[in-house]
Amino acid sequence: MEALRVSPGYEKILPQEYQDLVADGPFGRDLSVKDLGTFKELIEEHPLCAGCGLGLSIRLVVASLPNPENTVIVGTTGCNSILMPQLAMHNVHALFGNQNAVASGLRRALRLRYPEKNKDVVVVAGDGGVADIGLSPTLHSWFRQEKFTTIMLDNEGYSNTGGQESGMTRQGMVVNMAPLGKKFAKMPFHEVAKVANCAYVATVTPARARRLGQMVRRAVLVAREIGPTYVQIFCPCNTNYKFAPDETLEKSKDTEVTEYMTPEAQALIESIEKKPKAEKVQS
Amino acid sequence: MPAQKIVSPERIFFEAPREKKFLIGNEAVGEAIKRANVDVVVVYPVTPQSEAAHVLGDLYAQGYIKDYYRGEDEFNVMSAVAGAAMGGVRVFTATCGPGTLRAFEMFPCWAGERLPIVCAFMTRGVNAPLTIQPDNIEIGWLADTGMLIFHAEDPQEFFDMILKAFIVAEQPDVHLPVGVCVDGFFVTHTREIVELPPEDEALPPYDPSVSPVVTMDMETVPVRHMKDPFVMKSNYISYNAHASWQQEVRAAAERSRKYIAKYMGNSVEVVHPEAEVLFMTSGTAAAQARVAMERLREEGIDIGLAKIKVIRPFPDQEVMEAAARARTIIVPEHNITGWLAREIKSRVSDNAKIFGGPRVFGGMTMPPEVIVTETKKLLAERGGHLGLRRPLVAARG
Amino acid sequence: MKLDVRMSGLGGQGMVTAANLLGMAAVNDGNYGIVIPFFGAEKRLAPTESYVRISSQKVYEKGEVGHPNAIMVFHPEVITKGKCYTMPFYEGLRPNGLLIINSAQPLLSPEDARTMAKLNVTVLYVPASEIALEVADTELATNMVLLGGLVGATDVVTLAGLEKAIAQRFGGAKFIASGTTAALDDVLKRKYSKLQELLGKNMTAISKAYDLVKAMVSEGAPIAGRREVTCTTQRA
Amino acid sequence: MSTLLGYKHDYKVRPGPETYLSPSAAAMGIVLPDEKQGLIEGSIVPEEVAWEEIAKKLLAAKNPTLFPGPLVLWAWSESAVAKATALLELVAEVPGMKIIPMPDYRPKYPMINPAVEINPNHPNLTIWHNEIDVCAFAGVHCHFANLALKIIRAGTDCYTIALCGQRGHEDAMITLRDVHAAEVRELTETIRKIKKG
Repeated sequence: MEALRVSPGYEKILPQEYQDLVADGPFGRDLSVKDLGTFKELIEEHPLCAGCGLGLSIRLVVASLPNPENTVIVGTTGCNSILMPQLAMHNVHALFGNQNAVASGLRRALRLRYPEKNKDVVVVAGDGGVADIGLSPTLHSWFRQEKFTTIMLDNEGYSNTGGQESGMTRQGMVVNMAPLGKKFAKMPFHEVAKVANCAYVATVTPARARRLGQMVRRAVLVAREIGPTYVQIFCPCNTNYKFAPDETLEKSKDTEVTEYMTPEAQALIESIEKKPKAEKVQS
Repeated sequence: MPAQKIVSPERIFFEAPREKKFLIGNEAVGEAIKRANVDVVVVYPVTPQSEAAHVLGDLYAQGYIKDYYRGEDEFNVMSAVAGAAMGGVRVFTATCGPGTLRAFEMFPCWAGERLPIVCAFMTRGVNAPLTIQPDNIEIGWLADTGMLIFHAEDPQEFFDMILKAFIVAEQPDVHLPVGVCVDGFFVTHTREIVELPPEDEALPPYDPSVSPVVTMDMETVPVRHMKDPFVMKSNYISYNAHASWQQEVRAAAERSRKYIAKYMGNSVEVVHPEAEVLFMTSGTAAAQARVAMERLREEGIDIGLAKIKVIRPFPDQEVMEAAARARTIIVPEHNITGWLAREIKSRVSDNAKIFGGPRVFGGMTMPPEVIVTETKKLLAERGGHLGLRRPLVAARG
Repeated sequence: MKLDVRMSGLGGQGMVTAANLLGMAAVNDGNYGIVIPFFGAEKRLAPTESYVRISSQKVYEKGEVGHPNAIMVFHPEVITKGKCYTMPFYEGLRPNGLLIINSAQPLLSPEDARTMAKLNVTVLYVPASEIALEVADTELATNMVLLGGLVGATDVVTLAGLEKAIAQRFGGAKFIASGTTAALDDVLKRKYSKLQELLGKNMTAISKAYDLVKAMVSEGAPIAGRREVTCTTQRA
Repeated sequence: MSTLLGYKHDYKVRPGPETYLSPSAAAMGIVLPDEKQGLIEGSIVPEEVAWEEIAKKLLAAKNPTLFPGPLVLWAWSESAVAKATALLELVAEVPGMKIIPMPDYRPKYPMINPAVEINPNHPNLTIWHNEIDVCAFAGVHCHFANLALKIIRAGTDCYTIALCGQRGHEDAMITLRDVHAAEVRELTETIRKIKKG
């Protein structure tokens, strides 16, 4: 990877963390969740709350990308965006809610400039960003069949602004701005994704780390070849839902792990996964 | 599409032979983009910009534009072209009025992200009540977004400014978005002679490698990069970083002056600079004021015209110089807020001599007769203490 | 030379197309033209106007023509039912100007006729829709007939310039028209199997009215100043 | 744009600490040099004059430091490597000159180690910590170089030099433009000459 080769004579001048990234980073190595602990990760330090399920989820997502050296992340406002500056990949924060529109333009630009490379674009955004304020661009990017993956970090509310109700909050929950309990049901967003013609839709939790990794990888590969894909990761907010940091994983099990794919996506996944790893195309 | 050869901007702007066509402003947009080597266009239809949006689609079908789609709304259109620009390609879009307002959050974002996006604004009034008619109130709002803002008088100038906007925008020391504005309908739907360079010649492509910021492609160093990083930790250092960032965006606009002068000439066009009364205006109000000026001069009134072509960066020096010679300055405008009069008054120290008006808006035409009448009324009132060199023909009985 | 024209009619009658042709003809003649359509969301059969300014000097003025030298009325209801954007339809008409009306017989009210007389305006009735049906087999050519009448009365453009404009407008080159105009273009193009036929019919319609009006002008006498002139076809 | 209430003309780009929030030099009327020119404290000079002044400043410094940015730290192109190599030759020619890298532009969390790196959002921390009196920027994307140069001028007394590959930086006290490997070597040659006297 040319962008991470040190100019001769500058190797020792670089701070240790960059030397580590060069020597032990994941670029071009086809690593996954099971390899965590054996390489320099693309996200380590971050300023999120102790026990944050969202921080853990992003760590797992980034470790699962099939092609991190050619992947650009698009985020949006929310807790995740506080973490993103620490990410050792190109990542975009434009505004709140416009991530799928930004990703549409970015994906098309990268395809024009690098037609020979598999430049992946992956949206990583919170539930408010994806399903509330960003609903229109999310759905329209799916209807337009934009070839990128949307990952929702579903912590069931607006955590960054202080724990308000979102469309993904469960009915009856008493949170800020839902003082009498949320009055309508949690949005069935993974069902919406299917209706909006996503080629691959999964719901998962960081408590199932390897399954999460497999789903993210599948979603990115299907998006590259076929069409939009969606992964919804349930990662409740211990700060706003007031449980202890060490309870996050237990609480995040409170969701169903589901996987849906179109026959075309299924055929693609099968064809990729039956190949031995060494044969996988790396750019 | 004909095979196009890449030529220098100077060749297209100044040297190539030009052929006369009879075009509406919206067609002139297409003719500019045809020669602009644009990669991606995302656009949403809105009267009076829609024909331009159609033409852009046709250019995509013909191969002049590499990728194109109809966005879901203006906020997301402006977001999509931002994404494409971050990916290192040349983009173009257009909107107006309600679309401008719906998209507004993105304009300071473009400037802060240092994206050299060119956007045409075919200005129109805003609701309520509903209007689709010409009114350029939105230019005043756009002026403080950090974008460069040009204001064209007719389809010819619209064509030239759009092409030149790309080259000014993409200078490494500028690298800012440019809004090329016209008064909707009066330019977009008015058919006039437009002189065009050959259609088989195009501008050089955008080169993202000289960008002053990082292109988001995982090819540009450093790979450890967020566009744009949060500088919002609660401490003085973060605030200072944000403040400095804003200053740098404005500094980039200052640097554009050199390139605007090089490619567009003076930012203020002055006719009869020695005149003691001056119309100082922009856009189609300048066209109407030209006609009014001729009629008033026929009646013996010593009046000239200063047309301001560039609203950002505001041509302070040129405006001050033009204003210094005049004893009365009249600023006709196509909006109710009088943003141009405000700009001029804030630059000229003896600004009691500046009169904002006449103003029309909401779709109303500004007939030269109205400018003539209002000018005569004003001069008749002021005549006594103006020290005019000769008596004015007063309209008031 | 300078002529400001206002065309009033009902949406779909081709006021904007006529205005474009007139402006293009002026440019073809080496003069300057500026064409302004009526800016509205109005649809077919709604009152519509278009405007043309022609001059031997560059034209700067934008916006609707408030003080025309010539008004062309495409539909009798513009006058009889007040289906007009400008009220009354002759508002702003300059003294010694020209008023061309698509009608076989006079239809100005006595009051309007007196106003026109006071302004020394020539009122010219041309049965444009009838002529269009007769020579082009479609009322869609009404605008061409009225253009022919205007040119016959004023010589503001040449017939050669106009013929070239028609070829430019309908000859297959890309021309940006509103959705409704484009739809009517398609109707016209379907009507004639060959483009040449469409161009020919349009030109015939123009020439017919041009000749009629010219014939009304006695040798050497200017038409301006005549009060009311009714042009009739032989059939009428 | 500025917290300074002075007139625009006669503004000089000089070492600070300048004020609470420094103006950008461009806002104060300073314009960038044209080809073959440099800028010294806001005034346009032939580039040879700027080379000589840079050489003198570096040689007279107690603690001269090069701040190489991502565009030279990383071997992303042949010209990047060439400029990076030439910069090392320049550093070798200036007695006591150090190199502190700017590997990227993100605000550092949770804290920066100012001994080993510099960051455009808070470059003053590295200047203060290392008591740098003269610094030279090279290979930093122009937007971030300008941020850093202005913040340094606002809050430190460090003398700033920009060896820019593009159009230069009016927020530096001395700037060159179009600086690639060959131009760095010209500068190094000037340093050698001045050392010889």
